[in-house]
Amino acid sequence: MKTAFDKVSVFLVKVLTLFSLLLLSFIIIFIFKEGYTFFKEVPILKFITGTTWNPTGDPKKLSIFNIILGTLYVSIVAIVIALPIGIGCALLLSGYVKERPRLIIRGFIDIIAGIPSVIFGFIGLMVLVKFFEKAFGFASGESVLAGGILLAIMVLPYIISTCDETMDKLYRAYSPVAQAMGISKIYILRTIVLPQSLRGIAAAAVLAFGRAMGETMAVMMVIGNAPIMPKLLGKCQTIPSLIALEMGMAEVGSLHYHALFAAGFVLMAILLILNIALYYVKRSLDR
Amino acid sequence: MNVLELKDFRAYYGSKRVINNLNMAIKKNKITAIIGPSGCGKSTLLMSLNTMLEEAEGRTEGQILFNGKDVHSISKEEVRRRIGIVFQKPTPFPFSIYKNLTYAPIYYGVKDKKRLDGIVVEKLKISGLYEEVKDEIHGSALKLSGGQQQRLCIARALTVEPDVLLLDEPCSALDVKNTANIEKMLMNLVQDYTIVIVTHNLSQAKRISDYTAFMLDGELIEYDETHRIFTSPQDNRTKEYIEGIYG
Amino acid sequence: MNVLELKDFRAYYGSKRVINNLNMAIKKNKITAIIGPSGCGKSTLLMSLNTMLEEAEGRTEGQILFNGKDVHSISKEEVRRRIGIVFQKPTPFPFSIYKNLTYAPIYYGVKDKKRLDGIVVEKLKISGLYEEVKDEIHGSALKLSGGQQQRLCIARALTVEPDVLLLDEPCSALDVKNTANIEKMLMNLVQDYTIVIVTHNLSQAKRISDYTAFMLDGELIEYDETHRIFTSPQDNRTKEYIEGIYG
Amino acid sequence: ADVQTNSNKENETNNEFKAEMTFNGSSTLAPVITAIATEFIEENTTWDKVDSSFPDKYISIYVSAGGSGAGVKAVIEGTADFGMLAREVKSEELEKIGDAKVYKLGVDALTISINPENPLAQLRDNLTTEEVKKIFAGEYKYWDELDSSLPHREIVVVIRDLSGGAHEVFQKSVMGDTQIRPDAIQSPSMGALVTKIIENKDAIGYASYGMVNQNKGKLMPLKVDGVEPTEQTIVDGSYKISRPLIVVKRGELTAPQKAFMDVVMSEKGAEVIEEMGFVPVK
Amino acid sequence: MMKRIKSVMFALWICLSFILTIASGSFVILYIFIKGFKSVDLEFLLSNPGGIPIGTEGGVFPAIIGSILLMLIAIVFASILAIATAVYIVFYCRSQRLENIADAIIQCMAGVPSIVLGLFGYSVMVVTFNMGRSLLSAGLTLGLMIFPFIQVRVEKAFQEFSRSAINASYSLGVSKVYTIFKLVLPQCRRDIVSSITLAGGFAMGAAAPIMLTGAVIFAPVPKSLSSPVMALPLHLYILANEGISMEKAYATALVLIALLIIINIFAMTLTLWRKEVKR
Ligand SMILES: Nc1ncnc2c1ncn2[C@@H]1O[C@H](COP(=O)(O)OP(=O)(O)OP(=O)(O)O)[C@@H](O)[C@H]1O
Ligand SMILES: Nc1ncnc2c1ncn2[C@@H]1O[C@H](COP(=O)(O)OP(=O)(O)OP(=O)(O)O)[C@@H](O)[C@H]1O
Ligand SMILES: [Mg+2]
Ligand SMILES: [Mg+2]
Ligand SMILES: O=P([O-])([O-])[O-]
Repeated sequence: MKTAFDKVSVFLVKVLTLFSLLLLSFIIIFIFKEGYTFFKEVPILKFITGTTWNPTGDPKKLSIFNIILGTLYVSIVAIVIALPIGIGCALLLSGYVKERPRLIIRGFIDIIAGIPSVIFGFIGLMVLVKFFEKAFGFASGESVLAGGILLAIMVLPYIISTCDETMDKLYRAYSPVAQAMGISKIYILRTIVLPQSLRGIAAAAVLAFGRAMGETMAVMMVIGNAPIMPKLLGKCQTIPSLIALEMGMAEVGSLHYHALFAAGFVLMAILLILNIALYYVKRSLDR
Repeated sequence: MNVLELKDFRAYYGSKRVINNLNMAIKKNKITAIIGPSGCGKSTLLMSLNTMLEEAEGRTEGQILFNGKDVHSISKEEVRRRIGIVFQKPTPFPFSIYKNLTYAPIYYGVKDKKRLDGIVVEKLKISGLYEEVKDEIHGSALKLSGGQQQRLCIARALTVEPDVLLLDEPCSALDVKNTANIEKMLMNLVQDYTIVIVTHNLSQAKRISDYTAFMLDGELIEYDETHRIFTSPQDNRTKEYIEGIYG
Repeated sequence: MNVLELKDFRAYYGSKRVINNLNMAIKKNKITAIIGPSGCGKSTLLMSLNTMLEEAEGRTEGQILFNGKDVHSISKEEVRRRIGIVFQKPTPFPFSIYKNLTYAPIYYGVKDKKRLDGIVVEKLKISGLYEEVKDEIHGSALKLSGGQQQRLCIARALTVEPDVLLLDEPCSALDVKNTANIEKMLMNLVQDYTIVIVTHNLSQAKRISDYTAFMLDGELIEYDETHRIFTSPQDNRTKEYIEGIYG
Repeated sequence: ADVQTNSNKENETNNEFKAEMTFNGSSTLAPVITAIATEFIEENTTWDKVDSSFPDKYISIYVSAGGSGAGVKAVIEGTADFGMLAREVKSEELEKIGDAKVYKLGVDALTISINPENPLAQLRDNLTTEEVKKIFAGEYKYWDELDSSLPHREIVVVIRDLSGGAHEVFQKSVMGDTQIRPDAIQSPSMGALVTKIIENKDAIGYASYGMVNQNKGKLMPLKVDGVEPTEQTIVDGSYKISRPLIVVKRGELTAPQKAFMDVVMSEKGAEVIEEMGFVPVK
Repeated sequence: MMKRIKSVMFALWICLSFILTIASGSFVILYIFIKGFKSVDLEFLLSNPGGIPIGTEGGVFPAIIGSILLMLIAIVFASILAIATAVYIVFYCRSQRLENIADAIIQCMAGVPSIVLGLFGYSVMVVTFNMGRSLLSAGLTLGLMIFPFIQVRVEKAFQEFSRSAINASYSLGVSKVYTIFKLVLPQCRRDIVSSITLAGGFAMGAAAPIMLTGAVIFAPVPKSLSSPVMALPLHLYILANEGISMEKAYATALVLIALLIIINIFAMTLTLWRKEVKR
């Protein structure tokens, strides 16, 4: 007994799905295509290995090696800071916090995850950058480290949620048997839960890394935006902040405009490679 | 001799009482079976005996004596080490067979490689697993069959040299052959250990246990030597249950 | 009279055949029990009968005749309406009892509040639940006990007025009392419905069924009146199974 | 090419009254236009109050900032009616716009500003073009390289990002072919640049003259080659690093646009420009 | 002994991590609350920004409304598409291959940085489709940004929905559509609503995608979909970054954070409630 309503609904669902998937594909292809146009003029190798970015000079110099490094550097600093903290926090949550308070803490962590990037940038600008200048006597507080710390706070919630999911399952599965042998929680967490959650941790790291690399506003406000070889205490530039700063002036269709898309495309490619790497890492861990 | 003794024992989840005023003594080097319909509190009772109920957010009142001492006067770890428990679902750790069996000994400070090897071989032999797995002792324990996993879990529980072994429906997920294996193993073990087994397979209780306790709705209805429970139960409810609809 | 007939029937999951060349006819207004060891294909057979196997990603070959007509010539919805099925694990919808029972009737166009109420009361009475739940008919069905939930599921299956009722181990998660309730209910229902029940409780099959089919490894070994299967099985494998290790 | 079919061309053809207009571009000029616009809207609310021949539609004037480069771009791409620039319009830009109308509202200068607490402030109030060039090019990395009596502290150079008009003006009038050191801090707006100088004792940057006036005492503008940036020197051109404040538009003004631009170009507009610290055109 | 030391170090590590997490999160929130608290009053919430340069005086009313409108457009657009896609993939898609492709596309989309989406929104919607910088362009761009977020979560909710209840429904002879509408959707409603709200908060806080597609320095409360709008995150960015008024910047940040916390708590109570019911 198929009613007209049934048929219309099924039709709508199909049409909307088709539309969504086409739209998304279109966006991805569009970014690829706009970047590709650029690579026809400037070889991709030159684009990613050259160090000078000067789109208004004559001749224009459009290479983003330093900027790619800057993007990776800031994100790596963020992960290096956030990962151990995130893992530790997730371990504590799965082993020591009961269901109800846990929901509340996770809610709080969700709230941190939801704080907009501009607010982080604002705090970074008002607190972190100034703190670096005052406390350490840096010439200027804008730095890879400032961006890294800020991003670390921003990606921490993602790391905790992802790790906690895996760790909680492991803890629930194995703690009764282990505790029944008189073994302490700490020991269970250390010898079973932590080593067995490697896959979850890897996934969390990649997810967080992706978030960090794509972050725009917060980073832009605290890294100084100088397209130079990044140093931990020096300024740098990242791809998203480059795009945000310059997309306003790059005329649609100009080389500069295509170069910005190309930069975005490079960012996506890095992410893609990371995810593929993660897939293989997970698979090899499965064996 | 009584290894475990329950006095006026009650158990709760939150404010819900699931075991009510239970008195019972468990004899050394005997197999005691606990039977009763689903939800009557068998698992709860078992978990109370080695204080694991706390971890399941439960709470107890009354006394549990272990070799005459209140279990709460002994450290939790000590109680749990000396009273092992094996659950219905086999849960080997996601390690190798070897590491499963050395996990607890290492925790308790055994470092000598030879001694560890010795423990592994001994416990595998006791559980009748040795011949079956001796070539893949360093292979993942998760690759074993359900029955082998369950025997491994029993072997693992024995690595800490407990006095008492509690088993909660250890065979309910296993087939006939594996069940027979485990029953054989338990009957061997009882020379050195005291065994308490929860089962809903009455013929199993009949086959292997020395004493049987019948519980209903959180109360101990009858507790006696197995053959008496099965041949001449004193309480009508026991009789009904044993002749019960289930064959 | 034969309500359902299987001819040269085979069932597959992917490329794995789990039922092999099965021929069998199910009699109207009788209870037919299907027994056999775990994994022999009982559930698969049952699900094939009302085309639910497709939803479990299975596939069938050969013929299934329902009142003489090939089930594939009838629409899937129609077949499923006329051949109801109840699974092992009670699955009430997470609604109130009332909504559970009106869910399907509303779909089939019953709008009248009075008629809906009538259906609810009638089916609850048939399933012997009415007295137990009449005061909380608008309370969540999830709050019922396992046995009540299972009876509710049977009642729900009856709300679409099927001809045949398939039951897959309906009592295996229930205690004695609930099992007895359901058995009583089935024996009443058989006056109006044809019932096929999968069970691993042999005494249950003996108690309530008119015919019994014994399956092994995807094949129908023996199929006959129940008392003959249990007193004088023709096939040695049937005999072994019935006398089997489990009491 | 499709891009060129901009909104006001359509406007002219279908002749419908457009109650909205959009400005985009220079972050220096944006606050000025915003101030004039809000006042204009507050005074009139609806267009019929501006001119009785107009319909009584609500006045909407939207301003967004992204730098002078963005202003030109928006006009070329037709995403804004007006582009705001704090630099000259380049000839190739004029070409791309086609029928361009340029309105000059005032003049701004880029002052070479430092933090008043910088020891340099006590030492001298003048830098030569050559020194400025060396500082911005990174030849001088520490203050004591400029003058040995200054402390050995890093010079923090703050510049505008590439889309800012200031960037191009400074490059052209001071740096010439020399590149600015690539590790200079790029601020996304003039406000951010000035804030950085106010907050960092070692910072130096080309702060807008208007901004210096808005933040009197918090910044110290230096003389360049002995010329102090004042209204006088900026207007007569003796202070070299100056730039025009411009609004560009493609094609003729529509009637409401003209009405608004009249106010911008009027005495009242000039007052706002002056209030923001810039030098209005007389 | 070693065991003890290791255990203590381990305990120290996890406790410290936990404290750092809670402390850093609380710091961000408390800092904004303390700094912004005294400047937020009814007048700030309900009046237009003013002063020269704009924002030094007055309030953020148009930005609040603008942000809420942007969020609404984004969630309406994204959730209709996302739910339909999730329904299709879970209940109708028969080919594993198609499912994998859809999955890959959505994953890929989730990885597109929001600023690149802004770039896309600008060149396609604003320029090519001539939609102008407007509420609609910006809202749709935000919608694209949160689509994967909603889709993934809703799909997970569907996938986790009891298969046996669905089969029980099918076995009553009831159609798929009826099953979805009467059984699955009502039961997943809380999950769906909570992921939509969270996504909404996400959209509301994003500045990068709207910088080019529709947000402006000043605009009154928008009168149509084609008007440009003010938005809280961008307003905050301008106030803070251009050093216009730190006091107002803190106040704006406070308003934004408060709105988001309200949204989050709403979503959280829904999930908590659901957990309760499930028991
Ligand atoms: N964690 C828990 N929280 C609340 N109530 C519980 C919990 N675990 C069990 N119960 C309740 O306590 C009672 C006894 O449960 P228990 O698991 O001990 O029964 P059982 O005899 O082992 O049953 P089965 O044979 O099904 O395993 C039951 O009514 C059950 O619903
Ligand atoms: N979805 C599935 N995919 C693949 N194989 C399956 C699937 N379901 C069942 N099987 C296999 O088909 C065979 C028959 O299974 P079925 O569930 O019909 O057995 P059964 O007789 O009902 O067993 P039980 O008594 O345990 O319920 C088994 O070997 C089982 O492993
Ligand atoms: Mg139990
Ligand atoms: Mg089955
Ligand atoms: O005023 P600008 O933003 O173009 O420097």
